[in-house]
Amino acid sequence: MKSVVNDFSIQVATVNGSGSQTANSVLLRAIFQMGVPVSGKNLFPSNIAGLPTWFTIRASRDGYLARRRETDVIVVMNPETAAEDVGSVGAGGVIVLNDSIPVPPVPEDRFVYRVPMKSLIEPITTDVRLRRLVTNMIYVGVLGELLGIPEQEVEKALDAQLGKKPKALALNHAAVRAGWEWARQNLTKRDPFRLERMDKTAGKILIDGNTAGALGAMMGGVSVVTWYPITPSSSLVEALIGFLERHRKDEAGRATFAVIQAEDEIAAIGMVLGAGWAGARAMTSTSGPGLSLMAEFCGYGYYAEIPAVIWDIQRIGPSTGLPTRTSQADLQFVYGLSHGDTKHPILLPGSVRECYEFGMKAFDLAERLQTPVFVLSDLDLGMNNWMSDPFPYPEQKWDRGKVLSDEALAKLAKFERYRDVDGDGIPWRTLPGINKDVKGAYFTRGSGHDEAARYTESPETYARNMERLARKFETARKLVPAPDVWEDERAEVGLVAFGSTHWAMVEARDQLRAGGLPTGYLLLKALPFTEHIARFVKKYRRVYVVEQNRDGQMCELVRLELPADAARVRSVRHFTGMPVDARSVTEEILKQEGAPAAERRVAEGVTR
Amino acid sequence: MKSVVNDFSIQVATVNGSGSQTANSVLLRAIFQMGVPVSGKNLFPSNIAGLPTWFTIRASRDGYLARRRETDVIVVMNPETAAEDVGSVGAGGVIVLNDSIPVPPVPEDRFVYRVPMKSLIEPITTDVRLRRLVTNMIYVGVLGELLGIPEQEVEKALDAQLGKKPKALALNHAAVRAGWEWARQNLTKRDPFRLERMDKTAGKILIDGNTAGALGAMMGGVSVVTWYPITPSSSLVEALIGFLERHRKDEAGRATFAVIQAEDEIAAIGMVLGAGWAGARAMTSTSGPGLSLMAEFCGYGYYAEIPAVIWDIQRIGPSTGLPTRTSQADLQFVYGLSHGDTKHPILLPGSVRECYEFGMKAFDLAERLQTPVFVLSDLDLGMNNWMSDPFPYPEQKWDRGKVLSDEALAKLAKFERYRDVDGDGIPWRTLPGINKDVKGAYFTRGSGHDEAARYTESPETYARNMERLARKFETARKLVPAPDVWEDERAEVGLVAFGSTHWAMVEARDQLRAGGLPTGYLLLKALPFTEHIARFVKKYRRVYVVEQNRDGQMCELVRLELPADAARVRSVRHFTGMPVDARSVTEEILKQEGAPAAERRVAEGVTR
Amino acid sequence: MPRLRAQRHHRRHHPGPKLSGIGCSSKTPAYFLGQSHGFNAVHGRMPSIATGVRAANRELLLIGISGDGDTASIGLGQFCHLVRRNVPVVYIIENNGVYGLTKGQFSATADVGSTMKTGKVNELMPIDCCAIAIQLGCGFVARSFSGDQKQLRPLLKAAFAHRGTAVIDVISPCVTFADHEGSTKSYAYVKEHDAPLHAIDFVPYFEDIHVDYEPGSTHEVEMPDGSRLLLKKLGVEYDATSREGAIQALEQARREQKLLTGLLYVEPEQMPFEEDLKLVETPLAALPLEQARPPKSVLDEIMSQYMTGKGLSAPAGGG
Amino acid sequence: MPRLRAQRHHRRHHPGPKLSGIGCSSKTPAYFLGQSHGFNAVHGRMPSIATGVRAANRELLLIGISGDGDTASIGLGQFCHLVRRNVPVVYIIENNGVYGLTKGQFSATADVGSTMKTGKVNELMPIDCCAIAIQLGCGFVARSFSGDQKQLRPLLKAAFAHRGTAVIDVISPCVTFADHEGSTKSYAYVKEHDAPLHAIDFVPYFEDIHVDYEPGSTHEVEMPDGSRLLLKKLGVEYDATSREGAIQALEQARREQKLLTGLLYVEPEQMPFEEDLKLVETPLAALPLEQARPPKSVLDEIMSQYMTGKGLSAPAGGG
Ligand SMILES: Cc1ncc(C[n+]2csc(CCOP(=O)(O)OP(=O)(O)O)c2C)c(N)n1
Ligand SMILES: Cc1ncc(C[n+]2csc(CCOP(=O)(O)OP(=O)(O)O)c2C)c(N)n1
Ligand code: SF4
Ligand code: SF4
Ligand SMILES: [Mg+2]
Ligand SMILES: [Mg+2]
Repeated sequence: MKSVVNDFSIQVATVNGSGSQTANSVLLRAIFQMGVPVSGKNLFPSNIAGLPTWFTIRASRDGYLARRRETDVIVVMNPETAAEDVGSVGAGGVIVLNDSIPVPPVPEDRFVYRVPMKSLIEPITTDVRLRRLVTNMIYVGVLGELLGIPEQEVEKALDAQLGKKPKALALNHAAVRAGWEWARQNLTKRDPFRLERMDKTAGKILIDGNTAGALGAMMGGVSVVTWYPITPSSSLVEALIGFLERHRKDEAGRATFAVIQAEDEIAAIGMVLGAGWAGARAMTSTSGPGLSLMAEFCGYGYYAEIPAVIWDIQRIGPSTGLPTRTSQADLQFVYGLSHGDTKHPILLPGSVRECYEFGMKAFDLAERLQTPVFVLSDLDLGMNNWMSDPFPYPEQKWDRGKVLSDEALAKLAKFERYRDVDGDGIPWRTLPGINKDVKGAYFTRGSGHDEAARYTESPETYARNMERLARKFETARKLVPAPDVWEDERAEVGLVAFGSTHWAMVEARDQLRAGGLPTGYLLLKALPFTEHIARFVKKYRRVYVVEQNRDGQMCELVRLELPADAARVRSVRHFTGMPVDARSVTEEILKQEGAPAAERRVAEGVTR
Repeated sequence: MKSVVNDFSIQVATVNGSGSQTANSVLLRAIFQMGVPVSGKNLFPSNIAGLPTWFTIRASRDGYLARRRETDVIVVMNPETAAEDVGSVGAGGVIVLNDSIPVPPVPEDRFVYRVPMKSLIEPITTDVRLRRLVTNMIYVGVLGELLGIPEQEVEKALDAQLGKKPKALALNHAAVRAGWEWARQNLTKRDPFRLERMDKTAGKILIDGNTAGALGAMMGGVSVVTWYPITPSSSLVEALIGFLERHRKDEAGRATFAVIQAEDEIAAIGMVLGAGWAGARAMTSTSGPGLSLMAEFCGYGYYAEIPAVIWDIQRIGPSTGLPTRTSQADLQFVYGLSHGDTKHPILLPGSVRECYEFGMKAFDLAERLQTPVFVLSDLDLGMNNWMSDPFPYPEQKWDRGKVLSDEALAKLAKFERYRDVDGDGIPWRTLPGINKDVKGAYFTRGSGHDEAARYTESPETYARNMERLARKFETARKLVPAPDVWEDERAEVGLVAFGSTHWAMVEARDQLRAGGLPTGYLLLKALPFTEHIARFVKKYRRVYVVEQNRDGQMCELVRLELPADAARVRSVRHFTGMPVDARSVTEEILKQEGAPAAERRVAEGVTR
Repeated sequence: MPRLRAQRHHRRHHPGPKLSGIGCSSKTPAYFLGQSHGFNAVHGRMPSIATGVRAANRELLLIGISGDGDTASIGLGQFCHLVRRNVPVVYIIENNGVYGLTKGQFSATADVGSTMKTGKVNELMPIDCCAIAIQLGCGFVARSFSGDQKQLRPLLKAAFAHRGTAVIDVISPCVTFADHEGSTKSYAYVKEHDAPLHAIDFVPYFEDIHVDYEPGSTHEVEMPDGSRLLLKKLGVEYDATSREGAIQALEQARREQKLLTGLLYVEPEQMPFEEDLKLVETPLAALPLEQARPPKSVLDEIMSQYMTGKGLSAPAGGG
Repeated sequence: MPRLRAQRHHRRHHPGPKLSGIGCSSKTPAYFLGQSHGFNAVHGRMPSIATGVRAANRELLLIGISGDGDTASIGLGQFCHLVRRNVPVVYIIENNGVYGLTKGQFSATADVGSTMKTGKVNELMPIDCCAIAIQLGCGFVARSFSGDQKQLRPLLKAAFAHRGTAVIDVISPCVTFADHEGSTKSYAYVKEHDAPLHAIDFVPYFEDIHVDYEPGSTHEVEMPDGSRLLLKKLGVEYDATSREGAIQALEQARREQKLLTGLLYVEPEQMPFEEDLKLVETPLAALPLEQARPPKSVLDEIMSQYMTGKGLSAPAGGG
């Protein structure tokens, strides 16, 4: 049998709250330390303890970081899902089984390793609670032996994780070793999966997008953070609190930041708008239900022209839905968030590095454009661990936008808050208390004001202001980050994606190329669209927009941006709540390419 | 000079709170009673007393009910806007002036009538407050004489209005007569504007859309109404309360309805969902800011599949904006209201009659589709007076949708709340307390449930449910009302509009035809689109979607529905907050027809 | 109000539905009463759902289950307005001082000085949902402890006999995030600071039991359906029928860091929701079309009013 | 807390900005102080705006103006949480018992039995914003009457000297919709039922005035900035520094249908918002980049943690 080296996926099936987190990250990091590109995805339930949870590790010598649809190695620790778990592994796959769990008969062509976890853990501790937690380390040892992970890498990973808790450390070490020893003595390696040292992770970091975003926010100089807990967004603010507490206090221990846990999301966005209006760099982070609650205030922010940064870590479903599953379905809702004619710039990070960068960039844009700016991440990007180059220290200063200094104010004959003096639709503003010159005082309200911020119900003035706001949004096109474009001279088919879908795209392109379908690819970084999308779409006979929602939301936006090309733009949608995988994308594109019927449907205007 | 008979507009400029409402409606009704088609529009400020307000009356022998852009006759009663008001009348126009108001010099080619209102009102009452109110009746008398309104029509209108308040009635009669007498003795008619009896209003009613919608709701059998006051939506519920109090109490005076003034719009929609879930016909009515606040619950309603009716009487601006100006800008926001993949059916009444009919229809649809259904009206349609044929009594019974009876339930082996038994995407439901058979009990949550309403996080089940919901929305296409279509065999240009824009369209089509541009016309009645739009668009070389918002929202939806035709679909937008007028539509279409540059821009994908 | 009482006696009441918001606590309804409908609403908004359900069907006996975050943070407004409307629902707050489901952040009922598992100290004044409910005119307000079933059970029974909103704030330690030292909602802390106001017995109206007790030792409260609550004196006298007394007792307990449990305030005779709405007896959800749609004559009459200008029209409003 | 007091003395405070929600009342800020910034927020959400503004700039003296609908209906949650955080803002409720701007519907402060202009009677219990504020720990709570400038003026001055949230509920008859007989917020009704607790004088800290008064006749309250409030006895003794007393007085007044006006409760020494946040002296809005962005070494250190697996990562959460 041919070995499969550094290119397979492991899935660990446990119960939520059973403490498998440490075991899984130790496994992940040990592989990473071997120099093998790796990604880890936590598929957890909406619950604190007791429901099934899975952790997926993918080792990929080619550096593919997306989810792999197929599971090669499964570790079965949860009786409730054991049957399903065992069934999820195809021919040639590996099943590592806690042998106290009864499972249905397994076909011959799978490799089953039964591990007597119960008897292995007994000698290690008498504390029943600890036993339950530490049992997980046993499969780490077993897998280490089976897959060929050097023992010292596991130990090192364990040290990094638990270094500060010597008692726990010792226990865990013992459990790993018990698994290892037992496997060495009792198991015969029969399956093909192996790990070998490479050099593809040296100098890289492993980090989740929410932590990366938090770091970006801190380096971007955030000073007011408001939030209301919600999965999967809470960890962004919790990481940020951690960073700020450590790195943003003065010698006297006083904070150069305010973090306020609001009573709900309406209050959270209100506080951000108040703070942004008064001149602080202010942000909040939320998910779908919170976003819905912020609708009224976000429209107000658009009209009153107040800088604000709002992260949306997308999840699926409505409010009682599946908060722990990933999605890209808030796109259109965010783009026009609020009643009336409203349009918001959106940043679309596709990597942890971009979470970091857009964490800073969002403030520059919000203050430059004087408007709420959204950063659309998702659960997969935000809460899972991704390999990345380390983040660079910002080269540029911040851009605080058009805030008048008192000196500049003094030179003006009069200050008019909403006058478009520069022709870019962006007026100048003053800050209460910061601008001492009373000339700068003005009254803020949504609309119904003239250039000097005076109340008016004049139809012409209203329309003029609306047109200026539209002009401002045109200015945004020039300020938002440009897409990444990978052209392929031989390609007739172009692909478009955004956000975390990127990683499946990279892999799918390789699969398609290998299957004889070279493709061009454009990775969107923001809305509104920059000029690049038009150029890209015109180049290809057919363009597929791939995204993780049911309604093909980005596809629709691309069609609207390019009406003359709309019929050539097709939609590939993935909406199961699981992160999209390359194989599904590849198959769907091949299907649509091969199916003239599908073509006809698209021509007739059916999105799906 | 040629007379202008039954075809001109009168604008009365007063101060909000000065009591001109009675005078204006008497004027309106008197003309109506003459058999002349007439429409009245109240342009009022966001304020209770003290700000400028205008009332526009249009007499149109051709039956055009839209706003006329030009003012032919102005009555100047407000010193603050007098200069502007006088300036709003072009050559040949009439200015009726309270002579105590100083105005800038008026060009010779306007007809000015100065009325000594102060000295005319003095003999009528000594009460200063009453004088202020009743002064308005003087211009009614003056206009009556000038324009040729029979005295008895004014008296009759006044009787109808104030019949129950004899003292007020007498005072007002006196004031009208004073104006009349004075005009007869002191004014020489020089201008061409005249009213003459016709027979075009016999058997017609004059009513506002909100009252009509309320009537529809009552006849539709509404039983739970919740609301939070907001202009311009409050009057719908207030009218409904009036009707229900009179016509929906039993002999013992007990109510067959519940009206609850909620603490805000989140509570209002929550109550509607609770009531709809429990089996009542429940509705709420709001405007933009309230709609924003309802976003989370509306998405929940979509996923939990609960019938609900939500009226949105559109106004412009964000929350502190211009609440008393009209708009059609909530369209896209409502269509996808809430985070995630969500889509709501929307009814689009274009007349007071449709407000009535859709007031009923909305319940049938909501219960049939088990989903929130929106009715999108606007301030112009909702709060202004429109001439109409009387509303017919409903011929059909109500459609309560797929609610299982206990007998049907008893026959089932098991009840599954979310199983698509009929293939139309609509499952069967039971009602708590109404269905006595415990087999019918189920647990309601947003998503994350299987066909039997059991909790699950299974990706496949989730996706399956999402697809069923999409299928249900396809069913909605067949249930919503079809558009009205007026074809013109000679036309190469098609027009599309919805809602209150209709009335400007009727007139603009006549203007365009007269100018050599015959057009086809499709008046949309609902979203999702029915099959008619595709057929219509394909027929014409160019299609203009005319609407009252900045961003061309319906135009975008039409383009999305028909990607292959997107480039031929153009946008005509009116967004001043004033109701759209025919002349502006006509001019914009002629401009776009004559301007190859515009064509190029559209082809390049610019919406505007 | 004897008329009301009689009415109540003769009306069938349906068990459930059970309604909730979002949180660990709000998952409770999924765990019991599988034979009745359930409704897991959005976060903090169960009160409006309950109001709508009850308006639609006055025969339903509603149980609402919420958390302290769900009620006192995001849901405070709806909670207060539910109480103000006196919507008949047994409103149970499973109060643990934290947001359990989102992993242990402080909620608005966390006490001053209470610590998070991470050691973080809360400095903000807690919101006392019972005090607020009494303040807003609630006619049945109790506090209890999830560890004290003996007290909780009769309180629950009595709550179902109440004709308006019945609030029961149940201190319910979160063993995952708030059962440590430093938490004032841990089992240990609660047990130590629990100060029961009285011992409680509930006597259902259909049990014509005569209960003997020493005069002065027990206070008897009759509920509108004829059932009775017996409040037996424990130590200091407590009059659960005095609003002023209840407010003061809570204020004093706060100062002394005591946790008063028991029936804090009861006033069975209050204008119930359905009376304010003057509803017919038939649940609105069950109205036949004939009762829900006026006859043609009514429409004709209205139409003629709008022909002659006697119909009313929309007043110009402001904002 | 003398340290806090001293700090306050040395800090420059900027007049305004004036913030409001939506309603006739919320239009007030447009009518005065043209020299300061103003902010007309969305309905019921001024408290969150105020919180954000103050977090951004601790030097700003904030005036928040709201209505009873804006505060007690849609805004009740935000109002309560503002008070709970003790955000320094002088919060004025122009309380007329109706929604003026939308033409006179009842608000949540309408009294039981009060009628609308149309004759409709309110049956729901009013929300007493002062009682709620005291309940939530507010350190400055007053009620007054728009017709009583003599009382209102010193109250306003003292409110600005307070270091946390200062709530002033000003009964402000709506002459258009609620000044009729039957309204309990009409001029006539308020004048008749007004029961002032004391006569008030405010002595600014920079005026070193010695005020003579008879012992026992006047209660003196010193505010954190050194200014003083003199509360002169009128009839019955009233101790404005007792929380319990205040709560009880309000409860009693409610029963007796009296309108207590004056300073209901004052407790000047309370943890202010900025202390809870442990903010630096510089307003956050004025932080230079050097203070707002940590140096490269910090980023490098963090990066190395995520290289070696020592960095923390996102915990799996629940809902
Ligand atoms: C609008 C909205 N915001 C945030 C959340 C996330 N969330 C779910 S439960 C919860 C807090 C629950 O706290 P509590 O009511 O005390 O319940 P517990 O879990 O402690 O029982 C939050 C913030 C949500 N579901 N919806
Ligand atoms: C979200 C939202 N809902 C409703 C409204 C409409 N609205 C404007 S002012 C107001 C009530 C104001 O009442 P109150 O605060 O008492 O102010 P008053 O006019 O009486 O001074 C309402 C309901 C709104 N602006 N926004
Ligand atoms: S112990 Fe805490 S976290 Fe666990 S279910 Fe209970 S409230 Fe939630
Ligand atoms: S009197 Fe009433 S309606 Fe008029 S401005 Fe004052 S609060 Fe508003
Ligand atoms: Mg809790
Ligand atoms: Mg008010």
